Amino acid sequence: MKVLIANRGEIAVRVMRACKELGFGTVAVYSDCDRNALHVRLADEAFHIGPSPASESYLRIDKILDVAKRSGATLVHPGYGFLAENEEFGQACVDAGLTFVGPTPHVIALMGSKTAARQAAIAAGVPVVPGTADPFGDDATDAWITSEAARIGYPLVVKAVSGGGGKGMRTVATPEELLPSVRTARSEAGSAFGDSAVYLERRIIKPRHIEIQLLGDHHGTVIPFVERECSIQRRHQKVVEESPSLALSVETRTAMAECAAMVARSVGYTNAGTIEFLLDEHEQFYFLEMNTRLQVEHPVTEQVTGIDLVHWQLRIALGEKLTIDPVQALTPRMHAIECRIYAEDPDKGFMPSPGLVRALSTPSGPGIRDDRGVTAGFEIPIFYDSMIAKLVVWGDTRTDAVARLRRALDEYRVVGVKTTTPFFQWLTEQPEFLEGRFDTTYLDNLLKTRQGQVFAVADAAAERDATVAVALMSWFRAHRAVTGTAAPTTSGVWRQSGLREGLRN
Amino acid sequence: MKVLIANRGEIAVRVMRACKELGFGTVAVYSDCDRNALHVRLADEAFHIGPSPASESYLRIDKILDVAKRSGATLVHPGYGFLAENEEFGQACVDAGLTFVGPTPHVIALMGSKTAARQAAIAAGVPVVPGTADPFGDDATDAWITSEAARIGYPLVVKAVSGGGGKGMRTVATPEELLPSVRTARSEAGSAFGDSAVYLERRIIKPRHIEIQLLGDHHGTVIPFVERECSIQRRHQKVVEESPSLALSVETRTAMAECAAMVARSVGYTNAGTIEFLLDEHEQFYFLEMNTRLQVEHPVTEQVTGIDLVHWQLRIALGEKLTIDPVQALTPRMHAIECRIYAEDPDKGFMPSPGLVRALSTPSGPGIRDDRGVTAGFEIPIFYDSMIAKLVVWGDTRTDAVARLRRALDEYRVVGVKTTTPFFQWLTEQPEFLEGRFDTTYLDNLLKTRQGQVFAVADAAAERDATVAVALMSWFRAHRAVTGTAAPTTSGVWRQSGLREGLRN
Amino acid sequence: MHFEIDINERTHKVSVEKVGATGPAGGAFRVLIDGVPAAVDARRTDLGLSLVFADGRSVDVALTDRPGGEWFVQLPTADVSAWVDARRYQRGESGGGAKTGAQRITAPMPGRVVRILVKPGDEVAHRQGVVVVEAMKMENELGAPKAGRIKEILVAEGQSVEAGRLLVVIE
Amino acid sequence: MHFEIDINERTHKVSVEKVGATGPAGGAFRVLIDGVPAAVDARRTDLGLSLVFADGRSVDVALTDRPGGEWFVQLPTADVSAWVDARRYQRGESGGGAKTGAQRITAPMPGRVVRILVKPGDEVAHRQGVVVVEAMKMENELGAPKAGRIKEILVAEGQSVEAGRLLVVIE
Repeated sequence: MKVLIANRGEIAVRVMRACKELGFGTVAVYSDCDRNALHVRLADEAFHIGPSPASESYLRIDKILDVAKRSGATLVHPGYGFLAENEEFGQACVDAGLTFVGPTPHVIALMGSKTAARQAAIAAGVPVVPGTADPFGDDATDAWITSEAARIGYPLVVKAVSGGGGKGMRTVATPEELLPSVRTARSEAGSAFGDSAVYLERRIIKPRHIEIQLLGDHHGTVIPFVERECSIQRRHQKVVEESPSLALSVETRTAMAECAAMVARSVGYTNAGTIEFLLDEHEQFYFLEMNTRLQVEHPVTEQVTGIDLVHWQLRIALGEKLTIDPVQALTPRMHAIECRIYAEDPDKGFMPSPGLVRALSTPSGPGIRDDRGVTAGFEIPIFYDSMIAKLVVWGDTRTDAVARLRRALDEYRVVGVKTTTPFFQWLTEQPEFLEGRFDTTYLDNLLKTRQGQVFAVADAAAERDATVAVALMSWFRAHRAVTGTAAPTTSGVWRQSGLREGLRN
Repeated sequence: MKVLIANRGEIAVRVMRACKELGFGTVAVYSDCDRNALHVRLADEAFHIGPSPASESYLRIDKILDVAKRSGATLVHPGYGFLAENEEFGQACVDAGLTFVGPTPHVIALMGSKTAARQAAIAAGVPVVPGTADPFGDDATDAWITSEAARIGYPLVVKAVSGGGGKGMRTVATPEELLPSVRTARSEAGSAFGDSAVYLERRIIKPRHIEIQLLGDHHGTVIPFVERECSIQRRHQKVVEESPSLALSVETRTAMAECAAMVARSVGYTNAGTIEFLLDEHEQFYFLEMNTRLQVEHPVTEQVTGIDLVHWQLRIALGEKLTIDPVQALTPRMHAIECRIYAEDPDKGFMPSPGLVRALSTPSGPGIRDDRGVTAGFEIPIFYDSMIAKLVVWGDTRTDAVARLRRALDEYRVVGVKTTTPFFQWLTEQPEFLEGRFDTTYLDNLLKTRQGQVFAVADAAAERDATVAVALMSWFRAHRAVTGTAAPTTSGVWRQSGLREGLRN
Repeated sequence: MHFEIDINERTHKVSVEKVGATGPAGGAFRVLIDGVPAAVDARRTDLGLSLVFADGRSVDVALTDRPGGEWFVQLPTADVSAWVDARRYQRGESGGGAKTGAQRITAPMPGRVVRILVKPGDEVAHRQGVVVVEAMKMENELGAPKAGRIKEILVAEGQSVEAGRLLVVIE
Repeated sequence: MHFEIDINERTHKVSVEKVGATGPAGGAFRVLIDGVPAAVDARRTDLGLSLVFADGRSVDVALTDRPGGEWFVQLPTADVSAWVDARRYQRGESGGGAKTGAQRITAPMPGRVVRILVKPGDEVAHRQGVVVVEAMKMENELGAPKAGRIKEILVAEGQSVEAGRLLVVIE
């Protein structure tokens, strides 16, 4: 049996590893710039699907289905991103007689709509952020809007139905601001998305982002897992995830997990999915949305529970019954933390810093999992998300895990490109992070106060070390040129490299 | 606080990682050939202690104590091997006012003597292999020897007190063979070790090697851990270790752990140690010996229990009380397997195959721990054990762990040297290994039947792939020479390498 | 051998002398940095260099060479850029003509110049935005690495640029 | 280009022809192996080459060059040694003079020759012990890679040898 992995990078590699462990063949797809990517090298088979831009390769349903046909793959795993939450792709797989490793196209579509998902949660009796029941258009009267706002309570947020990335969104602190804010949000959404429908929602103060992973099989069983906390966000992007959350009592965990399972059951959810909640200062939680796919941060759940989610995705897709012990799924055995290491320069506003990875040295030893899609010699492309790796660490306690994280970050050396490692080294020294006193606004606020200060400052000693290193490397180069030890014409590729010569005495 | 690590290779790296996680400074020592070894590069400080032969460097107590003095280290961790079980070294550390991370010199000496350790076990009421109470010399009468042998039962083994590596050892199947075997064993031991004292011991049929890790603090607490099985041995060397053992019931585990703890308590054991047992076909176990140090295979215990043994070694040495939950220590959460990957050619009788590691690619992702002391560009020295890494994998069940092990072995690429990886790939396909039907004689017997057959045969397809690869690499080399793209004189070390050019389009 | 190495807007004068047997794999050196001596054992590694100083301090350094005499130095604690004999490199550089102390803003990645926020002769403060490059669907504002006066602008708005392309010179 | 490649005592005739744009980083090739064609996309990697054949099969190959025209090829499933244009290399080799088909036993590591088990002219069977080298405190018996006659012995008992040193030639 062969599985086509319709993705690239670390998640394609991670899914392939699960396939190999289960004895399935693996089929990779790749764009121009990914020819020598790790996911191609580890696959049993690999097929070129087009130029580097995702719209011409990884987002081309027709090309991916063509590869499935040519390779004889019978399962398709979409990973996350790209086509993972595209119901058309799910449907196209089904129509082509392929097994899509994910929920049904119908459920992808249903839970993909923010308002439909919210309705489903309400119907399942799960708390949602108080707000208008439905979005409203230009026909809503000012009086109705004002009375709805009073019912919801201030501060509140006006959100465009089709919004995203902060566009079509306005925070309203007082009744006076309400109607003007609704008007600007509407007009912004209308011009940006062609849809001016908006809704009102209470603004949660100091919200924490807590989510519940779950698995559902085709026999009616839904198993919820211990929560993940993903409140460390930069511009609404998660950068650190952990499990368990320091903010949750066991009672709240149980209640939240039960709510998540109720929503999933109510829509007949199958395969892996995640329900995101906001948690307020009083440990009240509210349904936020559902992600109908494997999450980037799934490894922290795998670590703390010992359950392999991708194995189960494949087994569920093949019709197996879930045999996971629900208590094991809901009981953290340890504490795990994930950092997303990106090819970005944290000292220049997290500007992407793609390029050639000249050499690579990754942490190992106890308590480390490195999910990576990049090798030495690979040029991180400019066309996609510039993630290098997800570094996951664990320990008996959160304190142990953080100590290990620092050790692992010190060992992580991606030579030739700037990475977010110095940022994480800084973050793991912050008292709020260490004490678990944070919410989704924490990091953006903190970064604002730093005003672009450098995260890892090269002090006088470091400057001196760098000076010595550069002088000596220049010496070696000059020395080699003089003595003519370089590049003997009969020697090999590796022998010609400075490394090779350098290490032969 | 600084810790001097009096060792090299993977164990020095592993101990350093624990030190860093606990906030201690790290001091490495190195011989000539280890100057650019990973343990030197990861250390905060590193000191040269002599030429490559261990007798002139890693075994030189004076030089190591001198480094402790120069660096201001206050703790010394000996790792395993070298000076780890040398009571003189322990005493010298104590005399120099250093904290030795291990048991007291007295206990090292006591448990280092096979007969004294055996006496300690008997005194603690722990079963030992039936045998003579004491060794006997030339003065023992034939009649006494014959009656002792009858009491012990056949088959039995004659063993020299000072023996090792099979020398001064004879198996005796019938009473007729007894006296001649005693005479030859004595004379062999006398000439080989200068000590002709021998003893008799019953020969256990199909013995499994099961051992109990334990920790003891300076406040009288001893905690035993879930067992490790190390029956997969080649010429008395462990090559695969796992936890838990398939051969042990929970009752036997509890009994064995309690016996191990009794022996340790009876001698006032402190820090990490391991008690080795033989388990016979009827699940009866017998004390074999004690190792008064951290074992090579300690990671499997760390994985299945979630307890960091090296952290605890350091904490115990500093006087902390053990606060481990005894139930957690004795309850495996999962199944873990370790393979010792060596620079050896399994197809040539496991002949050492040291040399330059040209490039390295190691497995990662879920369920993998890679404890390694080698990097790309490091020349594995001929002077020491040629271990490259300990690959540890885990899964919810043994079946999961084995599947993951196969996946990880496929990913492990040590370029330029032969490794034992093909042997492990073969072993993990053997029905006896998969079903857990093995004892300490299994592997040697199996290898004998193979008569040097190659483990990983290059079939016609592989030969064809290799031919294509070599032809193309030759093409690239010729092509580069012709187009002159190699080694632009103004470019850098890495730029000059074939790799660098190769990857720039 | 003597080198001039620019790091963090400071120029260090460094001399390197080998001590005893030293091959291309490394060896022992005496280094003088702005007149201060240091004894160091340096070995080449897969990442760059392993340094062990006379007092035992061990530093694992990753080194990447870049165009224009730049070295990108990755220390365990911080990353820095250094220029070796910057004057020599700058002399030979087309369109530059900058003298020591001049700062060049280069494109950190391939992209498109969407806005230029200054004109020649403008005084700019440290970190003040100078040019905006769009890449990977994000606009990235490149700031002045130090206070100074805009000497030269070598690109136009809308222009596509490759990585490392010299955009603006500040003196 | 044409090559003769010896693997497992067989000689393969291989021709390589590039298809379309092919740079030093790799590209598409048409390869003829003993007359059988294959289309392959080959890229250079940190380990050696990544091959993707026309039917989609992906093979990650690690390659190490060794003295005497030998390539040590590490495939995911097995390791093999190959010699490119073996005749050319053997012509130039000192002390060898072996023709194609001759087998050379070389020291796999630095060590000391403790015993030589054959003399020139002896017939040896496949895998029969030929010479014993001690290294890392272990005695390692080197066997005949194929049946044949001992042509030449180039070392003496007690002699220290470096890795790769030619010890015995079998024809």
